[in-house]
Formats: sequence, C-alpha cells, structure tokens
Amino acid sequence: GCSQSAGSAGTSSSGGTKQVSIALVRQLGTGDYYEQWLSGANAEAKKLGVNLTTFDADGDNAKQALNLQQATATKPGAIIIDHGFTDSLKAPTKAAIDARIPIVSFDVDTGNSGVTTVDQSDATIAKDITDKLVSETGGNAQVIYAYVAGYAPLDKRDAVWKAVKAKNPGLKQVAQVGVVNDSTAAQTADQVKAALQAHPGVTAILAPYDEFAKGAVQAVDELKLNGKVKVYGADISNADISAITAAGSPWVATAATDPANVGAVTVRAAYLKATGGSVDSALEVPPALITQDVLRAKQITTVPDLVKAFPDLATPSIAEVK
Amino acid sequence: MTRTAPTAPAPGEVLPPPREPGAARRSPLSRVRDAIFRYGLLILLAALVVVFAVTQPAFFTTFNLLSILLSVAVVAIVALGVTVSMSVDGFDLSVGSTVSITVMLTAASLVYWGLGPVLAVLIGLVTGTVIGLINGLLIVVARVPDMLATLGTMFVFAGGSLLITAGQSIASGSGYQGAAPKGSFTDAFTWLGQGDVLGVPVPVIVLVVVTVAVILFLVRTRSGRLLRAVGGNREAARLAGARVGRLRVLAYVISGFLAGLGGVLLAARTGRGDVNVGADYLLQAVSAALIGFAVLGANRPNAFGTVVGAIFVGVVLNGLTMLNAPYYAQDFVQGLLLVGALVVSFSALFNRKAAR
Amino acid sequence: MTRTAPTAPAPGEVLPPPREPGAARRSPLSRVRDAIFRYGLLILLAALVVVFAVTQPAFFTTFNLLSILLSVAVVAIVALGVTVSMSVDGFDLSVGSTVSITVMLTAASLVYWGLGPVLAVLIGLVTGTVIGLINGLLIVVARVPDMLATLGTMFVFAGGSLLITAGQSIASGSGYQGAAPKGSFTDAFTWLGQGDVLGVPVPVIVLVVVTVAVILFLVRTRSGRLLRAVGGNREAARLAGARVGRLRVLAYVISGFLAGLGGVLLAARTGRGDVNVGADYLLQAVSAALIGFAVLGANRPNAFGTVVGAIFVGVVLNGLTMLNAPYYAQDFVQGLLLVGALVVSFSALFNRKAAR
Amino acid sequence: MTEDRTVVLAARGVGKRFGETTALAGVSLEVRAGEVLGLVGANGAGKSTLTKILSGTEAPTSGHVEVRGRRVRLASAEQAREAGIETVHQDVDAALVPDASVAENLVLPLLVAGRLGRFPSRRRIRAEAARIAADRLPGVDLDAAVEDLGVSDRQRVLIARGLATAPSVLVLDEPTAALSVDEQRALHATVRELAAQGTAVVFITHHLGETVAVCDRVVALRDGAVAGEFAAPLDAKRLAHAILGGLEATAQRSEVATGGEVVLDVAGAQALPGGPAIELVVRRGEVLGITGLLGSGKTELLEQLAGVRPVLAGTISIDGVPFRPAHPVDAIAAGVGFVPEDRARAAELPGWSVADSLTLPDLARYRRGPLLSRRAEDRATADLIRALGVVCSGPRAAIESLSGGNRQKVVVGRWFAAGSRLLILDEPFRGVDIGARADIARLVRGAEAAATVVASSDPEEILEVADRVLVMADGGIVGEVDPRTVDAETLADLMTRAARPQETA
Ligand SMILES: Nc1ncnc2c1ncn2[C@@H]1O[C@H](COP(=O)(O)OP(=O)(O)OP(=O)(O)O)[C@@H](O)[C@H]1O
Ligand SMILES: Nc1ncnc2c1ncn2[C@@H]1O[C@H](COP(=O)(O)OP(=O)(O)OP(=O)(O)O)[C@@H](O)[C@H]1O
Ligand SMILES: [Mg+2]
Ligand SMILES: [Mg+2]
Repeated sequence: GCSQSAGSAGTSSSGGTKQVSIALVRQLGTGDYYEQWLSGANAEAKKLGVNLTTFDADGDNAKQALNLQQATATKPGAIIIDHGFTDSLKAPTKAAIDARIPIVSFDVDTGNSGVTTVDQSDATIAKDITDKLVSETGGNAQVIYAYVAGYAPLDKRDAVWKAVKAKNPGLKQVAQVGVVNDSTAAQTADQVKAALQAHPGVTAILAPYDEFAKGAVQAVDELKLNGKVKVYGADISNADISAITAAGSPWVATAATDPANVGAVTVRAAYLKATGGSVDSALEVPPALITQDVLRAKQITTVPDLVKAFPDLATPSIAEVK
Repeated sequence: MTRTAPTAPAPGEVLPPPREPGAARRSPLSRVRDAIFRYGLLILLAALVVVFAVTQPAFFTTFNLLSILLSVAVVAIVALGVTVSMSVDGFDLSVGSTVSITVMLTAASLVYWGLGPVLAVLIGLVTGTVIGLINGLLIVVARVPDMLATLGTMFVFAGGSLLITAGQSIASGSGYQGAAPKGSFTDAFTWLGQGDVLGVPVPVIVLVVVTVAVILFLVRTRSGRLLRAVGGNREAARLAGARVGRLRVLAYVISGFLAGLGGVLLAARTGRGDVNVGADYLLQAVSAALIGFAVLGANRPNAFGTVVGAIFVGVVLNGLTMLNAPYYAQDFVQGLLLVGALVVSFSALFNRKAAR
Repeated sequence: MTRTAPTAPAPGEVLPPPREPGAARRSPLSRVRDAIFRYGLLILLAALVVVFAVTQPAFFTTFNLLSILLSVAVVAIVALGVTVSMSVDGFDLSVGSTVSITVMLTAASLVYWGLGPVLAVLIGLVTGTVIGLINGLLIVVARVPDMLATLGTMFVFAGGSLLITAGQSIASGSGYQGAAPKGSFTDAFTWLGQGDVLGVPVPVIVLVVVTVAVILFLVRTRSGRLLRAVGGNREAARLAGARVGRLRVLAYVISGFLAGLGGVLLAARTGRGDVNVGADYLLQAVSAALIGFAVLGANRPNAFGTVVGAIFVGVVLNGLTMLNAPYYAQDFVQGLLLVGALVVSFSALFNRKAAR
Repeated sequence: MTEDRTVVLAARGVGKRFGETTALAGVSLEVRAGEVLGLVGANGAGKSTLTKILSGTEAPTSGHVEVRGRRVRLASAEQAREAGIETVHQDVDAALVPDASVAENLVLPLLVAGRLGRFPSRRRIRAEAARIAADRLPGVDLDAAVEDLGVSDRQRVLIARGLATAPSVLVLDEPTAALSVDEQRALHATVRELAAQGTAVVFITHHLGETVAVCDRVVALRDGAVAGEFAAPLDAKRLAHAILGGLEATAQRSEVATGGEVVLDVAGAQALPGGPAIELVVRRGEVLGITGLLGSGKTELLEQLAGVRPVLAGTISIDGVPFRPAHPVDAIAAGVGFVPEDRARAAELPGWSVADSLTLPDLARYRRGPLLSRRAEDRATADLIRALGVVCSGPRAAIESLSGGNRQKVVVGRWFAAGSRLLILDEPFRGVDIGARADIARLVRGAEAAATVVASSDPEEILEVADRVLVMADGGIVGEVDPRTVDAETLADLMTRAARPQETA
C-alpha cells in the first residue's frame, strides 16, 4: 500500500518545486554501519531535495518512541523508523498513521500494516556466511560463536545459526562469547583469546556482526593463529575492508549489504510515499557474500570501490524514483 | 622590650563597629554576582528555551514541552534517588543496575509468569526497595564504604538482570527460552508509561508527584532533616541522638525504591524488557544530580536542582534535535553550555565568598 | 574535704610507662583479622587463579597470564590516573572521554593527516595532558567543584571526539568524508599495541613502567607526598608549604596524561579509531581504583591496589570465559566475588578498629 | 554538706576497653544535684570516654550507670537526654553539622527528640533557635553556616545548645578550651547559676585554676582510674600531683637571654584592616607572648606573619631581611614555622604516620637523588620523637593513635625538624593537659636558636611560657606585662578591661 497523502503539511511549495521534509527516527546512530547508512540516506535526500531531520535515540527504546511522537508533531511529509522494537513503537506508529503521515520502517516490525517496510534480510546474510563456513570446513569444525541476545539483527542471524548447527552435527560450538558496548571489538578480542586458548582445536569463528569480527581478528592475530583459525563475519565498512585485506588476516568472508545503499533505498521509499509515488509495501535489499580473495584480487579498499566491484550491492531499481 | 609604647584606648573612645560578616551591606555588584550564582543555570535554561522557541516554532508547544518532560521523567526520578543517597553523604552506583533488573523482573512477571499488571508493578517496586535495603545493610552493617558496596551490587544486579532471561530481552509473546508466554504487557500496564491524563503523560505526573514528595521529605520532615544532618556530619548527628544507621539505610532504600519506580515506568514506556537498558541511567542520573548542585547556589545535593538538571539536559537535546543539529554535535554543545554555566556560577560564588 | 587522700608521689618516681596503642600486643585472632583485611582481596585473587588453573590447564600458562595483563593494560593505566586524581581528593569523570578523543585524534593524525607514528603518539599524549590541564584550571582557577567540572568536560570531549570525524570511525584507508587518506596505521604505531618484547606485550611493559612510576611518584617523591597531603587535608598541606592549587592541577594533568597514554595504546591495539570507544573506560577505571581501596587495607586510593583491582577483574573475566561460563553470568559472578571480598575485608576492618 | 544532696547520676565501676586499650578501668563516681563536679586528668586519662558513656554514645564494657539510684542502660544520646543528661562534647567539630546553619544546629537535639513534630517548618526552627540563642549568642548570625564561624563561636553554639534543654545533669567536656577569658567567666557564672537552681554539672577542664573557681568537688582521673577526689577548698598543686602521678608540671623559667640578635622586626603592621599600627621585635632565644580577648586580632596578626593571609600594612623583616610572604611557602623559605590554632582543621593529616607528619614541611631534606629516603626520614623522626617526648609506638604510628597533647607536640615538632628560625604558635595549648603543656613550653623555651611568638587567650598559659607578654585589643597592642610580676588574675582583668569599650560602643 502506498499512501496517497502527498501531505501539504510536510511539503512546502516554493517556486513550483516541492520541498519534502522527512523525519528519520533512529534507535541507534553510533557504529560504522549506522554512520554509513546515514551518509547514504543524507546523500539521497540531498539528491531528491528532501529536508531530512534525524532523531537519534542512542539505543534507548523509550526515547525512540518519544522521538517518534515528536517527529509526528512536526508533521513531516514522511517518517522513517530505523530499527527498534515493535512493543515500544507500535502505539506511536499508529498515532502517526492516524495523523496521516506515511511511514517507512527499516529493519523493524512496527506492527502496523500501513507501514512500508525495508529490510536488509538478516536471514540471508546469516545464510550466506554460514553456508561459506560449512563449505570451507566441510561441516566438521570446532567453532567459537560470538553473539549477544537482545539485538534484533543478531537474534535473526542467530536463528539461522541454530538451524545450521542442527543440520550439521559435525559443527561443534565450543564457546559462545560476546559483549556489546562502546568498546565491543576490544572486549570481544579479550574473550575470544581466552576461548581460543581454552579450546585449541578451534578452526572457525562465526562472528556475524562486524564489531565481533574485528575483535575475533584481533584475537587470532595476537595469538598468532593466522592460517589455522578463520573468521566468518557479517557487515561491511571501510574499516572492515582494511581488516579483511590486511596481510594474513583470518577474516575470510563477510556477508553484507551496502549500508549507504540501504539508507538511500529507505529515503527513496519515504520520498515516494510523501509525494504520492508508488512503492511496494515490503522492500528487501539483498546482501552479497564478500570474500577476502575477491577484495584482494580487485584491490578494493573502500566501500565505494566495493560497490563498483559488486554491482549487486547497489540497487537503484528498488524504490526507484522516476 | 616593645619598641612602641602601646596606645591605651582612651576611655569612652569610639571603636570601629564590629564587622558582622552576615549582615554586611551588599554592593549592587555583589547582588548581581549573587544572582548569577543562584540563578545562573536557570537563566541559561530560560535563554535556551527562548532561543529554541524563536528558531523552531514547534519547540514551544505544550506537546513538545510535555514531550521533553516525558523524555526526562525516568532519569529524573532515578536522579532524585541518587540525590537522596548523596544527601546522606553516600553514593549509589547501583541505580542503573536496579533499573535494569526491575525492568526485567517486571517484564518477566507480566510475560513469563503472567502475574498481571498490579503484581508486576508491586514486584518492580519491591525489587528496587530490597536492593536499596541490601545496599544499606552492606554499608551500615558490613561497613563496606558506600561507593565500593554499590559498585559490587551494581555488578551483581546488572548480572542478575541478564540471568533472569539468560541474556534475552522479553517482549509480549516471547516466553522463557521458547516456552509459551503466560501473559503479556497489558494495556493497563503500558498505560503507566504511554498513557496520559488530560494530555499530561502519566510518567510526567509521576515525576511531579515524586519531585514534590522528595522535596517535602528532605526539607520539611523530621526524617529528611535528620537525614541531611547525617550527611552533613554523621558523628554530630549520632552525638545528638539520631539513629544514624537507620537513616543511612533509609536513604539507600529510598534510592532503590525510586530506581525501581523508574524501572517500572521504563518497562511500561517501552512495552518490553530490554536487557541492560538501565546501564545508561547511572551516568545520566548522576549527571542530573550533579548539575543540580549548581542550581540556586546550593552547591550540594538538592532535589529541585536535580530535576532542573535533568530538564536542562532534556531541553538541550530536544532543542538541538529540532534544529537538526547532527547527533554527534549534541554532546559537545551540551558540554560547552554546562561548562560555561558552571564557570560563570562558581566564579561568581568565589567572588561572593571572597567579597564578604 | 577530700574523701580519698591523693597518693603523693615519691620524689623522682618513675612515671608509669606510657600506653602505646599501636604497639599493644596483638592477640592471634586480631592478627588473623588484620591479615584478612590487608590481604583479603589478594587471597581471593590467588584462590581464583588456583581454581581456574586447576579446572582449565590453559589458564595458567605464561601466555595466558600475559594475555590477561594485556587485556587490562589500558584500563589499569587509565585507572592509575584516576587514582592520582583521587589522591588529591578529586574525581576525574572525564577520563573516558579523554581516551575517546585521544584515540580519534591519534587515528586522524595517522590516517587523515598522515603525520606518522611519532607525531601521532605525541599528539595523543599532548591531548590528554591538555585536557588534564583544562580540568585542573576549571577546578582550581574557576573553582568549579571537581565532579561537576569533569562532568562538563566529559561531555565536551566525548562530543569533540565525534566532531573530528563527524561521527565516523577511522580506519586505514578511509580519509575524511570520502577524501583519500594521507597515511595509515603504520606497523611502527600498531607495534605499541600489538607488538611484544621477548614475548611480553608492549602495553604490558608500559603498564609495568607506569605502575612503578606512579607508585614511586606518590610515595617517594616530594611532589607526590605533598599531593597526597593536599588530598588528606588541604589547609594543613597549604600551611606546611604545599602549593595547593598547582598540586591539584598537577594531579589532573597526570590523570589526563595517563588517559591520553591509554588512548594511544588503545588506538595502537585496535589499529583503528573507533568512535566512543573510551566511554566504557570511565566506569572500568573507577571500578579498578575503588576495588584498590580494599587492597592491603588501605581504604584509600593507592596505585598498587588499583592495578590489583584491574587485574582482579581481568582474571575473573578471562577465567570465566575459559570455563565457558555464559557471558550473561560473568557480571553476576564478578559482582558476587567482589561483594564477598568487600564484606569479609571491611567486617574484619571493623573488628580490627574496634579491637584496638 | 555536699553529702546530703541527692545523687542524680552515678558511674559504678565503669570500664571501657577499645580492643587492647583500656580507656577506663572501673571508674566510680557520683554526681549530685546542685553541685559542680570537676573532672580532671591528663590527655588520654579517660575523661571524654566517661563523658560518652554518660551521654549514651558509647557503651561501657563493664560496670553500669545509675540515674537517681536506678540502674539504666543508655543506648543513645536520645535515651540519655530523656534521663535528663545533656552533654557538650569536647570535639566541637564532631558535634556540629558544618554546612547547616547555626539555627539548624541549635535545634538538632529537639529535632531528634521529635519536639518539633514530624513536619517542622522553617519558621518553627528559626523561632526555637532564637529562643535557645536568646542572650547567650550575641553577635552570632543564626542563618550563618556553622563552618563560617570561628572556633570560639562554634564552641559557644554548642554550649548554648547544651544549656537549652534545661537538663538535670549537664556534662561539659572542656567547654572553655576555645573560649577567651571573658567568655570563660561568663560560662562560669552560668554554671554556678545552674548549680544554684539544682542542676548537677560535670565540668571537665585542663585549667586547674578554673576548677578552683567553679567546682565544689573534683575527681582526678589517671590512666582510666580515679586517682583522687577533692572537695572545696581546692588546691591546684595537689590536683596537679593527682593528675600527673607526681611529675613537676611547670616549665622551668630560665632567665631570659634578651641579648640575642633581632629575628623578627615588625613595623606599622595592622592586625585588622584599618586597625592601629603594630610594632614589635622578637630576639633569638626569646618567647614573645601575645594575649588578648577573642577577636582581638591575634590570629590575624600571626597569620600575616606566616603567609597564611596577605600582609595588610607596614614592613616586616626577618634577620634584617625584608619579608612579605604571599604564601606559606615564602614564610617557610624564610625560616618561619607556624602552628595554627585549629589543629584538626589546619594541621593534621588524617591517617598519616607520625614520621610523615613531622617531615612534611621540609621534605627536600630527606631527598636522596630524586627520591625520598624512608630510612633518612625514620632516623630523623625517631630522634625527634625522643627529643620531643612524643608518646607513640614509633615513627610509623598513625597520628590518630596519639593523645591530644602528643599530637600537638608533633605539630609543633615538625618545625623543629625543619629548623625554623621563627616559631609562630597560635593557641598551642588548646586541649593539651598540664603535663604536655609543660613539655611543649619546655620545648619552645629550649629552642635557643629560634625566636618564638606564642598567642594565647589564656592568661595562665601565656604567663607560663612567655618571656614578655603583649596584650592586644581590637587589633592593636594595648600594653605589655612582665610575666614575672603579674599573676593570671590580674592579666585577665587587664585583657577584659582593654576590650571593654568595644562592648559598650
Ligand atoms: N574510639 C576509640 N578507639 C580506640 N581508642 C580510643 C577511642 N576513644 C578513646 N580511646 C583511647 O582511650 C583513652 C582515653 O581517651 P579519652 O578521649 O577518654 O581521654 P581524655 O581524658 O578525654 O583526653 P583529653 O584530655 O585529651 O581529651 C586514650 O588512650 C584514647 O586513645
Ligand atoms: N572573615 C571575617 N569577616 C569578618 N570579621 C572577621 C573575619 N575573620 C575574623 N573576623 C573578626 O576579626 C576579629 C579578629 O579575629 P582573630 O581571629 O584574629 O582574633 P583572635 O584574637 O585571634 O581571636 P581568637 O581567640 O578567636 O583566635 C574578630 O572580631 C573576628 O570576628
Ligand atoms: Mg577528652
Ligand atoms: Mg586566634
């Protein structure tokens, strides 16, 4: 369903061109992923002449709900809800819909059918990377798994890993580590080190979140287990690319979408809804599996390079603005 | 031998009037200084409101102002607890963990155990109170220094909040480790966090009530005054006959209770039990309480200042967001404003002290 | 009339030997108490090491023990700075932000500006030192109370660390906002965090050097002694010839410098400039310093205790991870151990105090 | 005649142990209605411990307390107060809340007792405080914070609070230590008046002259036991014997060597802003005493000489070299050692050892290379401890483990360690027993290499220690007396008379 409310409130006419205002209500803003997502969104907004206002809840779900209420009060042309939880967002989302403000959600189920959803398919990300792990290890390996419950993308990826473990009895998860805070990578490194020492037979680390993966890489480096232990990660950023392509890096593969592209897609969807264009009610941005070999072979050092090399990562046809 | 013969005062000679520090006549300048010290932060707050209101019409609407209050309600309530423990010259590092575990226990009561909203709220409040009691007993009976004791319980209850669910968050519909849920976040419960009365959000009403109660308690009741006397000088209070141990325990119980109340409201606002959600509340609550020191020239913990401190932070963040300041500039601006206000206030205080 | 005739002393009578409270003969029981209080936490630490070593052979290897030291090196260095500011009866809430901004400035020097490792390290250390100086001046010259001043600068520099990169992290290969990088994390630089000398990781060597330096400074130098005197009684120190203002500034400068050093090592260890990475270091460093209070019965800030405190936390986390304890149980276990040790220590202290 | 009065309070074999220390070894005494019972004893004799037991703030380890013949257990100050016992504790700072107002401090016991109700209003508090202060606290602002008051005003606040409840037993633990002579006399009158009205008063002091003036009966404690009991008429000498167990309590007055060269030369200085010019000279080996009522400007003058507060006017020279200290550091560099009047607030470092307390002002002396040498410090301080006669377990003993008199010796002694040329001592005998006082006086008088200035508002003390005595009033020097020809009573009258115009103005 596309909204027909080319809301007069959020769009101002000046000299015939419409200035669309969009409010972006984020659960979290810090971290490479969110940064790149935002820069993609901002670039797209600029291109479309959209006035994008960002509300960042800093990981506080209560604050995000409140921000959504406030965004509603400023009567924008559309609202983007970026991550969060159904329970905290359901009521304010309904209020916004009732106020006839079109809504696009990214990676969150707002429990409202009037909302257009954009997803980066965490399940596919997890599937790509675990497939790679299974094929490289032949389904037989001691694995350290990095995971912390309570974060929606991680929980979705975890569900896939559970299934993979069930299907491949040869994969033994000997330790589970993980911590999420402002120094996730460093603290994960210390934990992975301890686990690696306690379990010398480990040959693979599944770290389906790039901060975990970076920590795992550091642990392997510090224990000089390069060559023996491989890291399977997820997500991508400039920093991740340099970590993957570093000499002797154990990080062999990652599965990711281009966060900037996802940001751009989401803004386009919101723009279309604000201006009465047509857009599907559920959009999915597919990930790509990115391997160390390819990155090295093509001498890729940044995400823009990467997008050139993996054209699949750019998805101009999703929510295309004509 | 003295060199000079001392000049004996002639009888009846008029001596310079004795200096009376308190009653000295004030110069206009020192009045201004006094005002800056007392009202510096309030003036800055008012100025900010005006600036934001002028530059962004949506800022100065009843709705937005209530939103700001709503955004700081939980922090302010927790910070009032911190203020009470500071009043007794203590420090409660465990409030954030108390919020976390209260949120999780409340959510578990609703969803895992299906106990219904009334029991869930009760369990939340009792949890906070019991943690306060444990802190108080560790400090008073086991004689562990306050910061150390609450550092320990901070870890214990932060860890405990994770143990309840093995690290999972709790949402309506998710039972314990895949089991079927026995209940959910009922509307009656979420009303506490999301509902309103005549347009005023429930948490804001709770905040107002708690603020008034804490101020009255500290300033106008016998226990509150004694509690502050204990904070001012424990031994003096003991020598005057006050039951110092009980009063200190009481302070931590109040602190725990208010953190528990904050946790209940937070669970109701989010409609879920997020793990570790309380961790940020320690620093935020302590910040509010500390900023409160600079309000009305108190230079000590005070409940009114604490609430102003929380609102100050809320206004800055809300206003900057409305002005579309990038999120990464907000801490910086908030910090600069704070440092500026503090320097002006305390330099004025210094001059005031020096000037008398 | 006197009821009792005072016993007139014989001329030249020797006075009863003065009672010497300190030298009083100790009962065996009170010796044990004393030992528990002094060594309680060290004994617990030793016991943990033994338990972990027995249950998990990989624990008690030189390599793993060095890993533990490596894992706590940055925290311990920052915590030593916190200890110095606590020694002067201050409190530095800005150390986490200092770590953050140092990491970002060091990374920016290397990658954005291509200044090379030597300049980058210098810039990092100078940044920390300057922040310490700013804190010191705010506290001493502008007379803002320590917690408040460093709360303000905490926000300013946390915000500042985000502003440098507009919130982006810095990695080799990523220039400022899409521009081409002018340099990278060179091996010479990352050696500081990742290299070793004869198998001992560089950060561990730095930690040892800093620990010895801080202990010698506080205990065996004139400035250190005066600094602690200022912490003990500011007015008494002043009257005994301490330049109180300068010494307090010095303490914050040391604190800032060490936080800066921690930031440089952290940047070198991770080989990246991660935004906000320092935020966690405040609580961790303060925890280490507070746990240090309970070491050797000091019950006050002390550098040795601080390092033991940091190692204690590191050993618990490493050992539990090795034993495959789920991550969500670690805080809880750590907290319980801590509370247990504190209760035993301070109850023993209490008895000891009462016993003398 | 005292025997027929009713015994309102009695200690029966009261003992108190603090671990290995026996503070009280079975003390029995009786306090009767309408009498003033003096309690004397050296530092550490157990006077305050007994006070605390009688006031319910410490529990005895043996024996018990009787109130009007009934055995009672006093578990808190509150219970003692209900039994009619009110106490003014020795440690003023321990008994007052510094950041609270005078009014709030005055009503604290009433608040505890619930006499202001559960919801006391500010007005009620102010009114009660005004009633308590009545005419006992002239010149004290009820709204001022107690921390802003001088030490004597704090003492007066505490006494006023003690008197307010009209108790049947009033225990005063060294109430006059920080009071000037006129205030002491006023308190003496009040105490006598209370006794006349039937109140039993326990009066603790180190000034034997005071006991002679106000007490009907005196109990001397020594090492936690009763060492003697005396009824009026009292004889200070015999009391001293009982207190000290036989030591001679006066410093031998050596003949003054006035021939020494001039060390301190002050010309045209002012104690108080706009006050009269002050001229004085002190020679090597000489002890100059300065006395005067509270507020006469002694402290302010001394603090200027020590660099603690800015010099207001005039010129100062030390050994002929001009001297205008801007900070205590400058004064120390010029060889000036200063002992402030408030030891706890301005001189002691809690938790520090005796050695560290002694070496603090002159640490450079113990530097071997870049580091301080523990060994050098311990050796030097061990010698000093012996020379000063400090009773402690050794250089590493915590300062808190020493008695008041010994702590004072440490605080004075640090300047001997630093080799000061000019010693400035402000009220060095506050709370110091007669034995330790004599020791300190001997030390000071024996410091032949240095010149000494001692300020004290106690005539007895100043006459004991000084070679010459200047009398100050209202910031000026109003006279000089020769300690060999003047007695304490005469000097006290002189001090009061010199200050009288101020009160009538
Ligand atoms: N809380 C305590 N813990 C340990 N020892 C104590 C304590 N209080 C007092 N003492 C010791 O008990 C003894 C008696 O002390 P007390 O204070 O009663 O003496 P005092 O006669 O009042 O001395 P002063 O004249 O100096 O006031 C001293 O040796 C003192 O060190
Ligand atoms: N900060 C101040 N403001 C106003 N008056 C003050 C201040 N400090 C001291 N005074 C007054 O100055 C006078 C001199 O005080 P000073 O302390 O020098 O007297 P003193 O003779 O040493 O008496 P004391 O026995 O109290 O030490 C007193 O009247 C005192 O109240
Ligand atoms: Mg005493
Ligand atoms: Mg004086």
